[in-house]
Amino acid sequence: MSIYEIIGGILILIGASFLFLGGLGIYRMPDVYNRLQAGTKATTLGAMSLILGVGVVKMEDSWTWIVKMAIIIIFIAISNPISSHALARAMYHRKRMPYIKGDPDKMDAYKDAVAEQEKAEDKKD
Amino acid sequence: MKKAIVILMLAVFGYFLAITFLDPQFEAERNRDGVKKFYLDKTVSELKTANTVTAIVVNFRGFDTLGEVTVLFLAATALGSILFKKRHHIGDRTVLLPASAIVGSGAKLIFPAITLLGVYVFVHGHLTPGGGFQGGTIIATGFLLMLIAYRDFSISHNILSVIESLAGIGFVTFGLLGFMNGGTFLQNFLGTGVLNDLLSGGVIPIIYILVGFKVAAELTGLIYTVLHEKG
Amino acid sequence: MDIIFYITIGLLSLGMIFSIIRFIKGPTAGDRTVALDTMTTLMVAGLVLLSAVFDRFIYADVALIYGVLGFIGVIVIARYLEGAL
Amino acid sequence: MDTTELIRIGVYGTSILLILIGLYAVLTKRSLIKIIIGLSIIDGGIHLLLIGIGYIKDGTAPIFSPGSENAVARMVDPVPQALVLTAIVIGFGVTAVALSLVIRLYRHHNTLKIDEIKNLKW
Amino acid sequence: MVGSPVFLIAIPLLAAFLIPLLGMVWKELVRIVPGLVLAYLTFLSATLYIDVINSDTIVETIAGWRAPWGIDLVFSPLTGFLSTIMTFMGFIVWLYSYRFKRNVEFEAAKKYFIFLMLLVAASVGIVITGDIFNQFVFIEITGISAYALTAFYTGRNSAEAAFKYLVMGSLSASALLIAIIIVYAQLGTLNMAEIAANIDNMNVEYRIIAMIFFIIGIGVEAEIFPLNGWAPDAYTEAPGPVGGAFAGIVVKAGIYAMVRMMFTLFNISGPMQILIIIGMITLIIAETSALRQDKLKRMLAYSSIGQMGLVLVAFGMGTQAGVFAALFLMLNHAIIKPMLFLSGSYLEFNTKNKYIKEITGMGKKMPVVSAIFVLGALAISGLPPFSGFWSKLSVLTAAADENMILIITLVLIISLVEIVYYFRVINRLFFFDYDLEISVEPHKPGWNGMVALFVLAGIILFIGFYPSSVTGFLDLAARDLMDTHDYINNVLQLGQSIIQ
Amino acid sequence: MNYLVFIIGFLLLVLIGAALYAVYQKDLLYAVIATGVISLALTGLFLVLQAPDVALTEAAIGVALTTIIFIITIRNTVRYEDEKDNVKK
Repeated sequence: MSIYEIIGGILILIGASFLFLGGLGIYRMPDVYNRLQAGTKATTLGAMSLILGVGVVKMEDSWTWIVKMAIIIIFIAISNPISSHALARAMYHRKRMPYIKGDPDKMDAYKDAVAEQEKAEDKKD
Repeated sequence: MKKAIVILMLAVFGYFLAITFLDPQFEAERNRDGVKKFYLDKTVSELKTANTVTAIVVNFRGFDTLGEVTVLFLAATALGSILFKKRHHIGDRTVLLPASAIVGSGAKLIFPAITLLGVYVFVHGHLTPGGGFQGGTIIATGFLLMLIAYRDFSISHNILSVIESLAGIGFVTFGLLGFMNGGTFLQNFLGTGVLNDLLSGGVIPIIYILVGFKVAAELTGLIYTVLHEKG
Repeated sequence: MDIIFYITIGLLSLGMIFSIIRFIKGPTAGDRTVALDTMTTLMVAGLVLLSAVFDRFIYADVALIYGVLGFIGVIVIARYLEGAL
Repeated sequence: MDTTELIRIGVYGTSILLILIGLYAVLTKRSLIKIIIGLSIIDGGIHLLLIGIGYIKDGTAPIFSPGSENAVARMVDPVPQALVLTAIVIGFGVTAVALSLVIRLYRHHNTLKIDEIKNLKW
Repeated sequence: MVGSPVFLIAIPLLAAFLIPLLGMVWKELVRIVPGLVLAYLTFLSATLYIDVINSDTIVETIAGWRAPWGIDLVFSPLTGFLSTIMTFMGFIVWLYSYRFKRNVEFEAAKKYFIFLMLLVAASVGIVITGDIFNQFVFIEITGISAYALTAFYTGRNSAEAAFKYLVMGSLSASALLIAIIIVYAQLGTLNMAEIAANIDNMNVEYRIIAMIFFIIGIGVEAEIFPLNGWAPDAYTEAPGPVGGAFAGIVVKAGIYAMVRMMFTLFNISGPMQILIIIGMITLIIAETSALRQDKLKRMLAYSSIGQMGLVLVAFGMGTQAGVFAALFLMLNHAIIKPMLFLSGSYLEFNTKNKYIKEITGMGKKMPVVSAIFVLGALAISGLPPFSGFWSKLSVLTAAADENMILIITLVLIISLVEIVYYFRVINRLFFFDYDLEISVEPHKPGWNGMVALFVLAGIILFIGFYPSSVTGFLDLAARDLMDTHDYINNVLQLGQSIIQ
Repeated sequence: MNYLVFIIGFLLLVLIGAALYAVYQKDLLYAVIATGVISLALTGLFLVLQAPDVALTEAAIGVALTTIIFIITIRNTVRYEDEKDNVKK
């Protein structure tokens, strides 16, 4: 096992765990803003790390891999924040209220409120 | 009642499909080679095109591609015809609120990159996956991004239709040139170069580039038409 | 090296499953779009990983294009939800 | 049952299921957009079926990039791929025309329900 | 040789791409160029056809790869015959709609003529191609131009008809694609001649399933029974000349594709009975529906479907005489039905709801057009001495040769039904009292429309009086269709390979 | 058992699930997003089945363009399958 494979492997594993955490966060977080945090920030880092790792692993054979991986990373670095921003802004303009931390009872109230709001909002479309 | 009939029909249909495709016989009796081997050999030895799929799409079955380009052309024209209104004015899109500065500058930043990517995809169509259709689609999607981000971004329909026409004429002309030079339509009449060079494959990259321009213009026009349609 | 690929594929699949659950559960359009966005990023990573697994450099093009176009799709949905398309 | 067999049955079975699901949507759904979604699901199923036909054990893509010139025996069938390429583009053209027809029907009838658009007998 | 069969496809496509540019130079060009192209195609097709009859089938390869590998175009006595009729009818339809009232606007005219030209070109493509996937592509081109033409007028319910057509069309295209997949998976080729040569290597079970999917796939274009629901609506809602183009051009291509598939591709004992059964069901249902229609174009549409059923029955006899009769019917139908549509379109031009009762008394206001309509009606119901009589007679003789009493009775009854519903219209035209309430002002036909109608009427009368002038061609075409072996030889063995 | 079977199986399940969801969802917007998910799974499948050309086409046309055109159509018409959920503008 060469040094490239070790470094690359570690990067890939880090990336994979961040991507997994992003997916988990999407599932676990209480409201849409929090989900956005998990779903875009964590996965952006994860994807970048994983892709870099793949490039590093393949660097042993040729340099073309790392160049293309760098291009993909740059694209992800530009595009993911923009899309998450656009989504957050869309949610904000739809007057989706964020969930305020508190005791579990409020969670249900929040869910009800969101459902109510969603019903009212969607009618307008 | 109606659903029961439909499900019965689907069951019959699915049964036919299943006894065809899921039968081990289907795999055992088939003629694996057919035309495949010939294509793989000739692509390397004569056309010098790295991507066999491109060679098939543009050269061996180039007539299909001509038809395919025509389908897109027709679809774009049909869209214009179907959504045609008596007083034909391309009004303002009713953009209720402009896109934020982040989306705007991001679009500005990424738009040239997307265009470049599209150009890369169709220029390298004979070497890597992709080609005219994919590259054209990518460029058109880039234009869509600009249209969404900027409310006053507009594309001249005339320029699009000129590009589209010229590219289409170029495609057919190359086919006819093949007819004049080699005796059959769409025949390759240029030197084929060395495998995996950018300048290899004879007319294949040229035709794919023309297809790329044509598809990009068509799809951009199509998106533009639909986007400015207010129901 | 293979073991790393296995673990990674497993983690990516799990992440994908969670996004899909979120996609199905909703409850609002925004949540679903976030799930789609996450799925797009996961898929880009997965495609890159697959190109490494198959050891074909040219497959990475698919990931690149998928990333770019998926992002535009998400922006279109976001603008629609904003009511500004 | 070896791996290739498993992949083959899975891919074919799923494609058939997709075709059936799409057909079900086209035949029973009452919303015009749902019908078009059904059509595109059918298209997806058929494309998958076509790619599945070309797949072979341990195959690799039919692209002679540097380093894989000698893999001819392992290359999958390029013809179905070319056909699918054509079919995808054609399918997109049809979908675009269909959606423009939907927009026009909505303009006239102010509804997407097929039951209410019946100036002609369906 | 004046050109090659490939020009039949390439030139219209070139012109279609060129027309938007020409429109910027001079607006009238968008109307003239398609006509020139269609005239050229007619000329080219006719010249090639004469060549083919005198010498041998032309097999044109594309991209320098001969038959099993590349796509090839087969211009044989049969396909040449059909493509000549189609291009000629395309030209006539162009002539008729050259100054059609609603087409005067530039943008609309541009699109209309592009669609029309591509409709003709793609239908010719369906006929002359020798590759099943290429045929699929041409079917899709035909389909999309047909959807666009159906939805051409924004004022009517045309979008609804077009949507219906589109859903059926794309479902059937999917079925066609599945059939192509089965065939390709089993035989590893897409070339028709190669398939026909190797069809015995294919399991009979898969052959039958592939054939069923093929029939579903082509059935929409060919208007066979369960798949023709789109036809009456599309014919009614489309512009008048387009109805004629559908009946005269598109359906012919569909029927051709079907019989080529049945006769050449799938060599199963029994497909002919399938054709007869499908044809009879189509015939009976369509003709009885035509009897109940109260709109002129709808009635014509059902009549057209019925005629196609009759054509299938004749093909299904599977004998030389039967095929001959079927081709004769196709020729007659290709000329008469567009004529009925074109003249009928003038008759009902100013009516509000296009009902038959609204054209009462038109015989006195528009005597020439009405006379041409009556000529067409008499000819298509098979009354002597018009051309339709000879084709029905040949069907009857072909059936008599095979002792098919059922078919003979059916054809006679159907002819009676046709006479009944056409006389209903003729009665309205000439013998009903002029009623101020429902009667409308006539539309003054342009010179171009009248020329088109007179040419068609002349052909009908000519064939009616000298049927022997076409029987030679039909005989050759029928022999060409029957001889599978010859087709395979022609396509696959070009002699020397032209691969470098 | 190798990883290919796992990946293909997973993507096939996603495919069927998304197709069923797209058919049964009443909200057309979600159904359209589900077709985007179908395209996503198809892209992955095409790549695994060694058809990068097709995967690229599906990514370009299926994921982006088709979804976008569907959404624009929904923008121009209505969002819900059931009429009663749509409030007239």
